[in-house]
This record gives sequence, C-alpha cells and structure tokens, in this order.
Amino acid sequence: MSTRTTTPSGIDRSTRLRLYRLMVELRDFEQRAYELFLENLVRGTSHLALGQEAIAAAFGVAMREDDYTFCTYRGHGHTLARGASMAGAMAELLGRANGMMHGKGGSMHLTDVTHGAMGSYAIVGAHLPIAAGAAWSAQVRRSGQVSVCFFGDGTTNIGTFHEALNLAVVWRLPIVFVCENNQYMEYTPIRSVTAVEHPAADRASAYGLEPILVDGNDADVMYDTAVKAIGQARTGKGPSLVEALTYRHGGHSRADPARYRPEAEVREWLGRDPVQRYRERLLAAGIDEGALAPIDSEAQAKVDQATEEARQGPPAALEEIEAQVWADGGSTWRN
Amino acid sequence: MSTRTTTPSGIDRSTRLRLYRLMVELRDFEQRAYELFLENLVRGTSHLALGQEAIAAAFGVAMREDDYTFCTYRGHGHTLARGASMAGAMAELLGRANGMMHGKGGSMHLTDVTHGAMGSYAIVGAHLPIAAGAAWSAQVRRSGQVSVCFFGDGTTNIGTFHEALNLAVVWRLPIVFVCENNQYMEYTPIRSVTAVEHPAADRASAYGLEPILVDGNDADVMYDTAVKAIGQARTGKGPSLVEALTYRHGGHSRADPARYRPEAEVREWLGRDPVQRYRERLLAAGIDEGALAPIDSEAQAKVDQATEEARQGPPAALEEIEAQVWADGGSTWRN
Amino acid sequence: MAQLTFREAVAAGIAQEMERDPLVYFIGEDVAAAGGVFKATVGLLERFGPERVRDTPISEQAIVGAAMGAAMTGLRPIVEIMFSDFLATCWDMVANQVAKTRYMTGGQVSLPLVIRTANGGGTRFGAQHSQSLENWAMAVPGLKVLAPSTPADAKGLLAAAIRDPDPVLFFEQKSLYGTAGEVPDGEHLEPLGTAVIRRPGRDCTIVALAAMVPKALTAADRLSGLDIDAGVVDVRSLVPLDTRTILGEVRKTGRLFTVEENPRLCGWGAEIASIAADECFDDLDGPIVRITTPHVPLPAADVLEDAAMPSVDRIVNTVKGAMR
Amino acid sequence: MAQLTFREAVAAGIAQEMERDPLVYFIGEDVAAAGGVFKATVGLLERFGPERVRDTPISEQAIVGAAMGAAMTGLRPIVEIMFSDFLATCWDMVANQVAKTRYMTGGQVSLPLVIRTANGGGTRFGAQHSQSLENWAMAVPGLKVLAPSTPADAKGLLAAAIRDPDPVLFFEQKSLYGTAGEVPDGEHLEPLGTAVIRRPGRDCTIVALAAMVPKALTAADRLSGLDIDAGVVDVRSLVPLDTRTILGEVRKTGRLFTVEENPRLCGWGAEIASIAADECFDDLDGPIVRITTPHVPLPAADVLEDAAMPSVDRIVNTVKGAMR
Ligand SMILES: Cc1ncc(C[n+]2csc(CCOP(=O)(O)OP(=O)(O)O)c2C)c(N)n1
Ligand SMILES: Cc1ncc(C[n+]2csc(CCOP(=O)(O)OP(=O)(O)O)c2C)c(N)n1
Ligand SMILES: [Mg+2]
Ligand SMILES: [Mg+2]
Repeated sequence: MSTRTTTPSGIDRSTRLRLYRLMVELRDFEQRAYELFLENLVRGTSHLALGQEAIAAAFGVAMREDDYTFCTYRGHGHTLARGASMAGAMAELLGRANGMMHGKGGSMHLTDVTHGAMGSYAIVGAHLPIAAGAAWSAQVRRSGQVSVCFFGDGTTNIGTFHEALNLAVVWRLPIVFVCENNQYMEYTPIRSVTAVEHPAADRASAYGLEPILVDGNDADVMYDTAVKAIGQARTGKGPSLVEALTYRHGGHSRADPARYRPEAEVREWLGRDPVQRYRERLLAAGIDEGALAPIDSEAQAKVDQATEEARQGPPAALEEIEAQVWADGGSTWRN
Repeated sequence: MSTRTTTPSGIDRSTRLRLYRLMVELRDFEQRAYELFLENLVRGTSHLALGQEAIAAAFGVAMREDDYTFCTYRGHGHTLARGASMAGAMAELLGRANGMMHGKGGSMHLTDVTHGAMGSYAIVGAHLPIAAGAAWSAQVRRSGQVSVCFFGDGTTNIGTFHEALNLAVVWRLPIVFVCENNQYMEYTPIRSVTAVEHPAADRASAYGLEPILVDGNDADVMYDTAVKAIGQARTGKGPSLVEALTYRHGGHSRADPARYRPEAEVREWLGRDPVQRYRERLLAAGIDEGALAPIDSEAQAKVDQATEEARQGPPAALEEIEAQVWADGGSTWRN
Repeated sequence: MAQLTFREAVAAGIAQEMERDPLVYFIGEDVAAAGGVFKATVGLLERFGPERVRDTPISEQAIVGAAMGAAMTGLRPIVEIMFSDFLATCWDMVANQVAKTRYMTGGQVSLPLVIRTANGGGTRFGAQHSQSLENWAMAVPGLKVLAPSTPADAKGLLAAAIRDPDPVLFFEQKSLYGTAGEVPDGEHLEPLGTAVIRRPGRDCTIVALAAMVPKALTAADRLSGLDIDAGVVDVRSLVPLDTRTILGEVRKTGRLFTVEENPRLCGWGAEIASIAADECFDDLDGPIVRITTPHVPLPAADVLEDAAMPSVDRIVNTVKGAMR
Repeated sequence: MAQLTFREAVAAGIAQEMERDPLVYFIGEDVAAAGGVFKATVGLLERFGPERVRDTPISEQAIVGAAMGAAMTGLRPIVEIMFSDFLATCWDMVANQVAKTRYMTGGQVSLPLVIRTANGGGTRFGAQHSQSLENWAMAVPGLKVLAPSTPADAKGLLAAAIRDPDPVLFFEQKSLYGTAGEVPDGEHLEPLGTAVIRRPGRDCTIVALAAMVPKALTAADRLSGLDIDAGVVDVRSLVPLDTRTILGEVRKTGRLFTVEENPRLCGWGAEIASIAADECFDDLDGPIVRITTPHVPLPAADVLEDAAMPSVDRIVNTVKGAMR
C-alpha cells in the first residue's frame, strides 16, 4: 500500500486559499491555547493537534453546512473548522461563563451543534457508534447529511471501532470514518500494540471496504479524499474508512514533553509541517505572498480578538452546576 | 475462498474411532437432554449443539490433557469432549446437588476445571479475552498449554472479538479461536447483519492472520485443522482464527421451534449430519459395523447411566446460596 | 378496557407512540422478524415496516451508540437490550455518553431515547441473565429510570418514556411478562415521577418495585390476618422519584420496609431508606428494614433461585418480626 | 518510616508484591515505559522487566478479560484502568465475568486479581474523567472494594489486595496522588475489611472515604472550635465493610454523617446510613445526614467543580446545622 502525495484533481484557487486560511487559524488558535496554558489560565487538561491541521481543515472545507462532525478530546481544530466561535472555544478552555458550554465541558468536550459540531468525546472509541447513529438518522430522514467521525490510531484497537464499522456497512450509512494516525497513543507507539501495520487501512477489508491510506499532512490530498468520501456517502454509496498519516508536534496532553519519541523522527515530521508545506506549495503554484500575508495576519487578529473576549468573560456561573441535566433545564430528581 | 472437505493427512484408525465415539456421545447426551426437557425436568434454559458435534469432538481429541477450553452457553459438547463427567453435566441441567457446579451455574455455565474445561460463558463475546488471558498465563509460565476458544458467528460482530484477536496476535499467544458458523444468531441470519460473507475468515487479515475456512461437519477436516492450529500455538507461532461452517439441527434454545429457517436449507444441512456422515465414511474406509455398533451402544449406556445418576441426585442444597462468593468459601461482606 | 399480558402491553405502548410520531424508530437484536425473544414486540415489524423496526448485529455498544447519535439529530429511538445484564457490555454508552452529553454541552443536545430491557430473576437463567439492575441506572445522574409492575403501567409508562425528552431506562421484569391485567384502550400515558399507593396501610409501609409489588401485596394480605395493617407503595419511577408519596405514607405509619429484588448493597432501597432516615426521622417508630436478595450472584437451580429472592414468606416474616 | 507521596506508595506496594511473588504480573495502558499517566508505576518496568510489566493496546475489555483468564490459571495479575470512568467500557468483564465466575462454578476457580484505577474529581477533567465510582463496584456481589486515604494505606492495602485470593477493585483518588505521608519501610500490609477511627468524637460521627477523609478531618477541627466534638471514621474498605467499627462509633455518638464524593443516589453513604437506620435505630439521636456531590455529572470549570464536590465548608455547615 502506498500513500498518495500529489493532488490529481486541480483544486481551484479559492478553495486552496480557504484551506490555507483554515489551517493557519487552527495553528494559531492552538499555539495561543498553549501560551495561555503556560500562563496558567487553562485550568483543565488540553490536547493539541498542532501538526495535524490539514485533516480537520480539509474536511471542514469539504463538508456541507449541515453535515455532522464527531471528534475526540483532541478536537479544537475539528470544531473550529465547522465555523464554531473561536472566542467560545477559547473561553471554554479558560472555564469562563462565555465558554461554548458555559464551562461545563472544558477543552475535551467542545460542541457547537448550530455548526454541526456534534461533540468532542473523551472516552476512546465511544463516538464511532454515535456518529453512525447520526448517519442513520440522516439516512432515514433523507436529509442528505453526511456524518464525519475523526479518531486516532489507538482507537482502532477498541471494540467500538469494530462494532461501528460493521453496523455502518451493513446499514450502508452516510458516514466517513477518519483515522488520524499520528503514530502514538498517549505515550506508547501504535505499532507496539497493533496486529497490523496500518491500523485502519489494513482492516478496511474486514468490513468489505477499500483501504484508503493517505498523507494527512498534505492539505490537497486530504481535500480530494474528503470530497470523494463525502460524495460517496451523500449519494447513498455507503461508508468509507480513511487512514491519514500524520504526527503531533507536541506531547499527548498539555503537560507531556513527549520525550519518548526519537529525535530524528520528530525532526523528520516537523519537516513535513502541513501548514508550512502548503504555504510553500501555494507560492510555487503562483499564488503570491500578497495573497497569503493578509491571511496570516487576519488569523492572528482573529485569535487575538477571541483571546481577548475569552479573557473578559467572568468565571463560569454557579447556577450551571444544577442546570441542564434534563431537557427542562434543571436537575431535579425528586418532588 | 473454498472450504476443504477431504482429509489429506491420513488420520489413523484409532483416532478416527475416538472421534466417532466422542461425536456419538455428544449427540446422545444432547438428545437425552432434550427428552428430559420435554419431561419438564430441565428447569432452566438450554442450548443444544445437535449437528455441530464434529467441531467439539475434533478439538477434544486433538487437545493435550492440560490445554484449556473456553466455550459458550452452547457448551455441553465442548465440556464433555474434555472428559468432564456426563453425570455431573446432566445433574447440573436438572439443578441437582450432584451437578457439576452444585446447581449454581446451570446449563449455560458448565465448567470442569480439573479437565481443562474453563467455563461456558453466557454473554456473547466475553470469553474471547478471557481465553486470551489463559493463553498469556500459559505463555509466561512456559507450560506449553494451549487455549482453545469456541464461539458463534454472531459473536464476530461484538467488540470483544476485535479486542481479543488484536491482543492475541500482538502478544503472539498460544490460542486457537474457533468460530462455529452455524449461520444464525438467535433467530436472525448472520448474513443479514454482517459486513462480510465469512464473518471470521474474512476478518483474519485485519489481525495479520491467514483465513481458515473449513467444513465444520467433517470430523476429519476438523481434526486436521485442530492439530495444525494447536501445533502452531504450542510451538510459539501464535494464534489462529478458524471458521468452521456448520448448522444446528434444532432451535436456538430449548423452546425455539426454529421456523425462521427455510425448509430446504434445513433439509440440506440435515443431509450433512456430521455423525451419520462420519459413520458412513468409516464404513466406506473398511472399518466394519462390528467396530461401530459397540461404540453406539456404549454411548447409549453411558448416557443412560449418567441420566440415572443425575435423576438420583437431591435438589441443590440451600447452603449453596451463600457459598463460594469468596475464596474462603463464604459470602460475608461485613463483620 | 382490554385484558392484556404485560408483554402485549409493552408492544401496545410502542405501537401507540410509533403510530403517533413518525420519528420513533425501534432497533435491537431479534426484535423485528422474531418479535423479540420475550415476544414483547410481536407485530411491530409487520405494522411499521423494516425501516422503522430493525434487527441489529450483536453489538450492544453500536446499538445504544447509534440510538444516541440518532436522538441527537432528530429521531426518537427505542432500543432493546435483550437482558438487562447486557447493559454491562454497553455501560460506557449508557452511563458516560447518553447520561452526560446534554449536561456537558450546556444543554445543546436533547436525547429523547428509551432503552428497554428485560430485567430480573425467577426464570432459572443463572447469574448472567437474571440481575435486577435498576439501581445501576439510578446511580448515574442524567438517566430516568422506570420499572412498571402491571400491564397498564407497562403501556402507559413506556409510552410516556418514549414521549419524554430525556433518556429513559425502562426495566421490564421477566417474571411479569406473562401476567395479565386491564389496560385502558386508546391512548394511555402514565406520568413519570409518580409512585402509586397500591394499598393504604395504618401500621407500616412496604415500598416495592416491579415484580416485588405483587409479592408485597400478597404479603400485606397475609399480614392483615396477623393484625398488621401494612400499606404497599409501588415506586415504579426511581428517577424522578416521588418522595412526596413515599414519605407521606412513611410519616403516617412510622414504619418503613423496602422490598428489592437486587442484591443487598447500594440498591434503591438503601436510597429510600436513607432519605427517610434523614427527612422523616422524627416520625419513625422503629428501624427501617430492607428485604433484598442476599449479596450474591443469583444461582441457577430453581430451588436456589427461589430461596435467594425475596418471597412472600420472607416479607411476611420480616415485617412480623420487626413489628413485634 | 519514609516520607512518600501517595503515587510513590502505590508503586511501592506493587513492587513489594512483585518482588515477593513471581506470579504477580502487571499490565495496562502506558503503565510500563511511561510509568503510568499519573506516574504511579514509575520504575516497575526497569525493575521487573518487560515480561512482567507490559503496555497494552487501548482495549479495556481485553485488558480485564486477559487478567481474568490469567488469574484463573495461576497468575496474580494487576491491571490498571487509567481512569475509573473507563470501567464502564469493560463493565461486563468486571461485573458479569470477574465477579460471578467463582460462584457460578461452585468455587472451581479462584480469581486473585487487582484492578487499580484513578478515581474522582478535583482535577478539572470534566464529567467523563472525574467520577467517583466505588459505589458501582460495591453494588456488585463478588468484588472487594478498597479506597485508601493515605500513602501508608495506599501501599499497605494495595499489597494486601494483591495477596488476597479474591478480585479487588482498588480506587486511587486522583486528588490524593500528590499528597505525602509516612509509610512504613519494609513489608507493609493493611488488612481488608477494617475501618480506621482517624479521630474519636463524642458528639457525632463523620464517616468518610478517600479524599473526603482529610476534608472531614479539617472540618472536625473547625467544628471543635464550635463546641462540636466530631469523630471521623475512614471507611477505606467498602467490601468487606467494617460495620463493627462504624456502628460502634455511631452508637457512641448517636449521630451519623456520611461524606461522599460520588453523586447523590445509591452511593455507599446510603448503604451505611441504611444499615445504621436498621441496626442502631434506638441509639440514634437525630436524622442521618449524607453529604454528597449533587446528582449531576461533574462539570469541568474549576469554580464549578469545586462548588459541586463536598467541601470543608459544606461539611462544617451541614453538621453544624443538623446538630443544632
Ligand atoms: C476507553 C479509554 N481508554 C483510555 C483512555 C485514555 N486515553 C486518552 S487519549 C488516549 C490515546 C488515544 O490515542 P489515539 O486514538 O491514537 O488518539 P490521539 O490521542 O493520538 O489523537 C488514551 C489511551 C480513554 N480516554 N478512553
Ligand atoms: C452481549 C450479548 N448480547 C446478546 C446476547 C443474547 N444472545 C444469546 S445467544 C445469542 C446469539 C449468538 O449467536 P452466535 O454467536 O452465532 O452463537 P450460536 O448461538 O449460534 O451458537 C444472543 C444474541 C448475549 N447473551 N450476550
Ligand atoms: Mg494517536
Ligand atoms: Mg450462530
């Protein structure tokens, strides 16, 4: 199996600029989140996807507005890529009242239903069946919506992966499963605990699916892959399972210095930074610096503004503790 | 993929007679169990494997005395095939004090540790990881023991199947996973809910294993398959996943008339009865009626004797209710 | 009023709501073509078709997970988990995902979904198919929990659960499936969060659930012959819990007994006993006594199972002994 | 005596038993090379080698299942479930297989295995990584359940759990990992089934567990300034439960308060309160009061999490209010 690294389809200029913009925004947002963590403003844990931006951005651009995203605790990018409020996300990381979930969920559970970001799930594998359920709902409501479900390499070894894939294929659901193979679980390399080399692609045939193994650090490849898989789902041709090879630049969670990774490996992957690489490719393709520089500075400004808004927010409100257990807004369990 | 139906290896006469004897015993035992159920003596549920005897018998004959068997609620045959007491099994079905587990487990949980029958498990899929654990134990104790784990086609769609297979391969455990594909779950055909045609064999590659699809109604084929897979496990070459095609003659559990199965299908499979077929093959191979008839009558006598012993047993003893929760023999949870 | 069995009442409750609301879907193992292993869903496939009534693979996590995803996006799914014991195989979906997602998202999603399941012992299925697990669900914030004792409640509470905007665990006691009773014709709904005084009593209050209700009623009959006027309250809704009705009775009689099918520790009986020991302390005239299965897995043999579970005899003797 | 942190004491307890018994094996996610995500198993891989200390795939059902199979066949496995919340993903293995198999087989198999897990809140991880779930385990017959509050008990109870012939769920409160205390050098074992009176008291008894113990002790200090002499009992072993010590104190003081980190319904506090309401009824001078987290999933933001969990203030105010 070999990974595709060039884009065959000739993606148009404006789409490529959208891809670039989105990647830069995700990068800047997470770098800022890391700075705020160093300032001790992010109280809870957080899991950054620095280095993995091409995947979230490509799907974000390729999805229809009413499609569904399901992602993990490493889901800032996937959520923002759907158009969710950056200030709302940042405020949630800081535990503020103006957070996307009023401080009740935190970094690991970013959700913005109005933008189709149906939740970030913190128990490995749980969201695969849930995403399949959203696809089932779309199917029987004949809404044409597609469900896209992102997860890591380590997730391919847990039972829900298997159950969700089987159900999705049997019911021919409109869903795209996207495995972001960043080579590691928390601190353990995926190859040391997995029966096959490519944890998702080598298992596609167990569900009657084609293996799809792509360069997850190439925004064009990811975009083509997304368009194709989403198109297949939307036209009733059923699920896909995509394995995108990538790497996280930093540790698993905020406090992890990631010393378990060989230096040469880290260096090699930093050399394949999806943002830098895409910038160079766009320049090489004749899109000039004058088109890219404003995107860079607008992204910074957007993150600055979001950070400012978030920092202005008051701490989460104590009434929230007993709110929204039930649909009536409260938490009463007795009369 | 095609299933093997002839025996290449020239199994010796005495082994073939052992295979035949064991199959006949399992057949007679379960037919008797069914009669006792009709007499209303079997109070709980029971799941018969009439028609599937070749699989349990072949592994029973091929296993070493100290190897481990893990099976399901449909496990009378797998347990008896290890040499467990027939009277103990029958008495357990009748809820008697002389039952194999003193009446505490019932038909679905037959266990005889002294004969390596490590339990019958009634939650679909649960015993696959447990069987892998026994194999892990054998591996690190360097005991040379092999763990054999039987389960149904429907079990291939639950998460534990996936988790156990992956772990077994990664740790290269001495285990044989045996999927008895009898075409149905309870009342639902396996093909209607499974993403691939051969629920186990088509998934072997997801764990880097060879697909093994065999005729589960052919005792010689099953025996060869067992010898090979067990040998591989015992010599440190790791796990196998065997899919054996078979059919249950009756319903899922004692009260199921199995009307959901097409008549022609039932007829076809009854024509492939493993016991009858093996008898005919042995006769054709020159083993004469005089060698087989005594086996038939000895098996009947053995079942008669076991039934008699079971019926003589008093009802389970009330002290058992609070016994053996803990290793001290009791159930005390407070002082 | 028609005379229906409990299992027929279950099917009637589902049918009533599927008829009313095209967004109600029903999935589970062997529920469609076979009508359920307890025959509690017979006829639904024929009536509502294979898109709305579907058999699934054996994969409880996928079943509950799929229902959750569907509930978040506009359907009102009903799922069957064949035996409540199997809830353990999808407990993460139930307890960590379904129960918590509305809260964690600050109320962004609603989860109108019902998980129906066959619960409890008395059928000689052994320890892995006989548990009474309503207390597992009660311990998890975010789940509503119902367990009817009559065919009428099976229909009315199930229909109300389907219509409820929150996730409901609906426990159907296996030993009740064959019992029959009057069930109102036409639309029938029973409100969540309401206990029912099945028998008023002056001397003591027996609080029971599901299959323990008929046993408690028989015990109360026998106790009246011993000059003990015992009332019986059918909890039927553990979450929300009708503490007003329950404590009202306890305050009147001054004595509380609970009858639980589940094993001894941390059951719903302990919860109700603790509430009474806090809020009715001054009204209590004697110890609060819980009658439960001992803290053991349920044995399979008929004589053992019958002796392990609370029986009418045990209720009568316990109450009699404590009321001396 | 050495001064150790709670996390160091956990590692010391494991090391003590692995040194002693070559059949003790230890598996889990990120436990070997990384020394555990809470650094509670640092050094074990180096000391005992990769055969006995092993990293697993992310597959909790396989982890617990494998440990069970190994325990049935001669090993004494220890497994780590990284966060107790993840017990839900393998709850069938824990509650239906591990807990019931000795019983169902009439005692044919022993299951000497320990499931260690990081439990509880206070670390801003949100609702899926902060639950206090010792009551889930307590509700299942066949499981022993421990939750230490000090480094010394972390070592001594964990070592005893490993040596115990039955399955033990060992809950390590995340908020205690960084706390330090004296731990006996050399072999150290604390017996299962024993509660400890951390502070004798005349006026009332506060029963607490794990991270609630230091809070209860601080609250008792403050209450003594208000002329309320409150005793504190550290339960530490929920199964077996030392009712003798607990009820002994309640009988002396006549007042019982429980302090639980878990949500309101069906916690161990309800169990102990119910036992007291039954067996010490005549000794009680007032209502039994439970102090718990409200019945909600735990929120993530620091201010919300702190206000939701029982605090020293809340304990002081509740006891003061009830003792008036
Ligand atoms: C069921 C479960 N087990 C363990 C964990 C702890 N955990 C959180 S993230 C993680 C690693 C996941 O690896 P992968 O799927 O590759 O995703 P990545 O973090 O690399 O994006 C683990 C083990 C969990 N959250 N849920
Ligand atoms: C987790 C779980 N789900 C459902 C069941 C109910 N159940 C018992 S047997 C069975 C069918 C199993 O089919 P298969 O694996 O093919 O085995 P067979 O009965 O055909 O031998 C089902 C669904 C169960 N015991 N456990
Ligand atoms: Mg990864
Ligand atoms: Mg089958």
